[in-house]
Amino acid sequence: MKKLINDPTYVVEEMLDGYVKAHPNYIKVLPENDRALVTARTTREGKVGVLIGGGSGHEPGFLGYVGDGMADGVAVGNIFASPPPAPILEVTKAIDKGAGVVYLYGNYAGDVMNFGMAAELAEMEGINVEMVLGNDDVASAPKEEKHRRRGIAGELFVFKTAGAAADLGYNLEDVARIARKANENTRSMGVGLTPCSLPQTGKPSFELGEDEMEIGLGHHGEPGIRKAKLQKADIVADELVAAILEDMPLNEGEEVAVLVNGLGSTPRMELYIMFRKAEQILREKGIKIYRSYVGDYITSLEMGGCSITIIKLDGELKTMLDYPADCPMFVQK
Amino acid sequence: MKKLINDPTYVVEEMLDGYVKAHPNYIKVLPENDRALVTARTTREGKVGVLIGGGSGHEPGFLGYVGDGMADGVAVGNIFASPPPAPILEVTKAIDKGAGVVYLYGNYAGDVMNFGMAAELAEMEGINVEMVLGNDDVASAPKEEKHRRRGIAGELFVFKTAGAAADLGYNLEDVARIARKANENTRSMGVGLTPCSLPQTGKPSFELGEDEMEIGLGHHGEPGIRKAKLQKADIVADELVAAILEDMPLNEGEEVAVLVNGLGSTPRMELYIMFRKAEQILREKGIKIYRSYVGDYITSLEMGGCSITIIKLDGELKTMLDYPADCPMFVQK
Amino acid sequence: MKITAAEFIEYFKSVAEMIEREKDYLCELDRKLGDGDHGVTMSIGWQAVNQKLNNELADEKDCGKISSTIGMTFLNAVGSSVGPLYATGFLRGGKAVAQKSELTDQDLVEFWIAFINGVKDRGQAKAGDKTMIDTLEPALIALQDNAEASQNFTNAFNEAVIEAERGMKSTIELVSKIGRSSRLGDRSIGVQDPGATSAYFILSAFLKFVKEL
Amino acid sequence: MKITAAEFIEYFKSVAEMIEREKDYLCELDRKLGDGDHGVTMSIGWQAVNQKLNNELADEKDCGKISSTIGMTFLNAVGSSVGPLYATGFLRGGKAVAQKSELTDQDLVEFWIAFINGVKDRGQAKAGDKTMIDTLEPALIALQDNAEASQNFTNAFNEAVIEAERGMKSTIELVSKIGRSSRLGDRSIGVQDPGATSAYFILSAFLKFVKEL
Ligand SMILES: Nc1ncnc2c1ncn2[C@@H]1O[C@H](COP(=O)(O)OP(=O)(O)O)[C@@H](O)[C@H]1O
Ligand SMILES: Nc1ncnc2c1ncn2[C@@H]1O[C@H](COP(=O)(O)OP(=O)(O)O)[C@@H](O)[C@H]1O
Ligand SMILES: [Mg+2]
Ligand SMILES: [Mg+2]
Ligand SMILES: [Mg+2]
Ligand SMILES: [Mg+2]
Repeated sequence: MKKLINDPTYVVEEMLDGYVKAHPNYIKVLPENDRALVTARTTREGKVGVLIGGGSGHEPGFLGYVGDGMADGVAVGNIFASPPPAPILEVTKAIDKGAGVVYLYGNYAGDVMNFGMAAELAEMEGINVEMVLGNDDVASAPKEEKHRRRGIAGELFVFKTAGAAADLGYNLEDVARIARKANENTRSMGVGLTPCSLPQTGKPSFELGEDEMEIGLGHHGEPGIRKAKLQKADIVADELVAAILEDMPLNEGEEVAVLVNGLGSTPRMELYIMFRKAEQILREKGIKIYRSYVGDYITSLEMGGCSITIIKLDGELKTMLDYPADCPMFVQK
Repeated sequence: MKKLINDPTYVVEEMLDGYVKAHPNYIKVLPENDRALVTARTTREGKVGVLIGGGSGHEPGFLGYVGDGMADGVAVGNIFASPPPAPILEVTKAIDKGAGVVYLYGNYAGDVMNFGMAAELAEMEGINVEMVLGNDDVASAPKEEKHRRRGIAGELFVFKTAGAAADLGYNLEDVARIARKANENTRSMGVGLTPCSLPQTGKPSFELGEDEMEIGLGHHGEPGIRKAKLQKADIVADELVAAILEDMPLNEGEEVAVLVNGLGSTPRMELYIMFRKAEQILREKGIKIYRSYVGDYITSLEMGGCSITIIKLDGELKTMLDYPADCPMFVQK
Repeated sequence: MKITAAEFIEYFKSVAEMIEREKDYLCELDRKLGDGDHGVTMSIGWQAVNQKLNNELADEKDCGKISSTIGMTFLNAVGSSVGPLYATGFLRGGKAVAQKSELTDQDLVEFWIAFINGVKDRGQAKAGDKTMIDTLEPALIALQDNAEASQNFTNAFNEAVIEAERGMKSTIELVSKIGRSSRLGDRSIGVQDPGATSAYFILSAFLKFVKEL
Repeated sequence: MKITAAEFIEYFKSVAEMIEREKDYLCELDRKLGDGDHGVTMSIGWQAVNQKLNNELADEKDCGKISSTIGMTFLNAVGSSVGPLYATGFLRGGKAVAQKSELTDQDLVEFWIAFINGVKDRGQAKAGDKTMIDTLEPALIALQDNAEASQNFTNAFNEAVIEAERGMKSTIELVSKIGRSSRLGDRSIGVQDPGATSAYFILSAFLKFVKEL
């Protein structure tokens, strides 16, 4: 596949270089580690630090979400690979303002090990760390094994709510509690239409027939639960929403936020057509959409397809979702 | 090409339906015409109305830019086709607050005719209309025939500056003057890597070899100035920036804003790699980047590739660029 | 010859059919020169027109009203470049045959002359610019020249369509000077202009229609 | 047998070479089961290691230091799942041969046992889960069993590699229980685990290396 890059070996370095040069009053690289980026703004003493991270290739996830009301720092891995403990630790030290740091990341073997190691090292340096793993993807394990599910686009809601809580002055325990509550009330499911390819291999991440889709696809191109003939958007949206609602039943009158997330090469037009159906289903059930997000929030390079995420809201989560944010790739008034 | 749609005939209708349902406190459809959308917020009496519009398929352009500090309304055409006069006229009537309306659109034969007809009709109804055509694409005609150039991603700067001026209470003449100044100081050039396809035909909008790129491609897939072997990002960025600077020479110490705009399926990673080189070239020439925008701002469905836009700034344009904006697809603090 | 309003309507339906058949071909031409949507645009427009013909216009007796309604319907359905061009053509054509429930040879000549002049006025393109004008302008001249000479509309229109075809084909070798494709420069040579092609379909469908009456 | 620090370094360089050759194959396996990057990740990691071996470690005499530096270099270059796993392996292996400039048969046995136990501790996977442990665990057992019996490291390691290969191949028929591919369920059957495969390359490269000494 064609890419506008230089040497595949240095894509992450060059992206980071461009990124910090494009947004110098938002973000900077720590001198200690070139994969450790923190907000360029001064954060309050006593504020809980919010650390996010994961593999590259998911932009705006994760580096795009460092800024006011969101994360204070990000550890950046290679494409689709967890960052090692070193940049996580450096970010931790830089953003700890005496109140501890919460790590927000997706439930992947690599991330669990690397963030876990970093947390141990941080604790050894006297920094309190709480870890909250996103595992919103209903397609990735049955309900009884929810702890094995991977985190996909729903992590946005975890970042958003925890970021707001930290900015509002909540303590570490409460920021972590809110992040966990957000995660526990969030479900996602995706569909893949076309693969992406790693710059280093140029090979498609999966194979699908010209008329096929992959239901439940992971956002690194991991196979989903089944291949099927590509259906009309309404039918696909129906299947995704049904799987979510089966996993997390919602009652009439309950309020949610909906995220239709593009995986990279799916036009907004198609995302809004998907949203349209999701809204219709929820409306018919008497469920109220409190806020909507439609766009590319956590991508997989140039993968085609999307995911639908629903988060069930209470008053506290609504406050956190409404809170303003100002990041290079995400601004909310 | 695979698309998450229902019936190709109704993609625009369904997108609009999803769009207004996703963002009801931002935007609404006028009862008079289902392709006429205006801000859901009340605008001040005496404020100049800012009307944008053009074909669909460029999302976030153009409907994504209706909101505080940007446009008050948008007329939505079929995919890659100018809207007819009727929705333009309805939007004009709805957003005129007694101070007239400025039409901002790209320099395409269809838009010129349709917006022109609408303006005539509006004037007949006693509404003052000013028209400002975007024609930033240096690849689309030589310097001597600048009036024939088409408008591409640089239109964002025209919307942004005119939207701010209108919000700041400038009169019609001044809003139009600022929009024209923005356009006159803006140059863009694009490169295409992979085609998009219209939902109705499913056929690729152009053909390119597996190792080819199209330099100077238009953002509807119109052929550019030449096909060439795909080069490294640095070389491509160099060519685009060189063409811009040849057309609009910049002196050491001058200030600009830079926009690296993805055409639809180009990952942010690649856009930032392109930005990185553009920044380097400008820095070496002593030109200061005052603001940067990197992302999908005006797309061509799922086309692969990007464009680089540079706008030369003075104090007034800086004020307008810095002014906050709050739209469904574009928020700036 | 005389054409009734009902027949006039039938003709326009035959255009809608023809465009539907040629949609892909028109897109194919536009992909090479422009943004690839010409067939889609024409189809959307003529399908909307067809809809109107089968409903609101089904029993319309005023040929002028039929033509002007077609113009506005087409315009509102497509916008685009061709919307204003054809809308202006049909509005002017409609004015030329206002309130007539039957069209004589003379009316038909006036209809088509007004139609073509309307398109020309709106687009300001000249023959040789590689647009639909390269089809329409020769047809206009032939029609004007032959209408009086031959005293027979069908013969005159036959000449017009022969000239239109020649004009359409001439666009293959032309460098585009106007519209989207004009930015192509020499790369526009070798492809027939899509708008010139669909304009030819509209004229030739009328010839076929009158011959079969 | 005795292996000098310089020879130890040569071995690791040979792993880097081997991984570079097998990179595409490893990605191919991971595309079917996971996210398709295993070859790339191993390559990035081992290229970084190779760099270290050629520079900072070029004259290093402490085999323990060599191994632990490799572990940290690999980890910092890749993160990922394999980063912590192999880093822990090499750190533990390094501890087992700390400050030794030459490695005896006994040292080598201890090195590999500590290495494999380190990986196991970090990942908590069990044989049968369809991971690199399916390669490493049988090798560990064979090495422990044969090291004393045969009194000859090469023979014992030969047995270990035979068992490792058997273990690697057994992953073809396994349903994945851990890591990215575990969400595939039965769809994971039929493909050899990429991590099990690269782990086999690391062991077999060592066998080749000691045989050629
Ligand atoms: N000013 C003009 N006068 C006459 N015809 C024109 C003019 N501009 C464009 N055209 C015609 O329009 C055709 C393109 O139509 P279409 O593809 O539907 O519109 P768009 O260019 O807006 O996509 C061209 O092939 C050309 O024949
Ligand atoms: N807990 C674990 N213990 C041992 N090996 C594991 C574990 N988790 C994953 N692996 C191994 O890691 C391999 C995948 O490595 P790699 O593709 O580099 O990482 P990632 O899954 O992060 O993309 C799997 O094939 C498996 O052998
Ligand atoms: Mg990975
Ligand atoms: Mg068009
Ligand atoms: Mg066209
Ligand atoms: Mg992998």
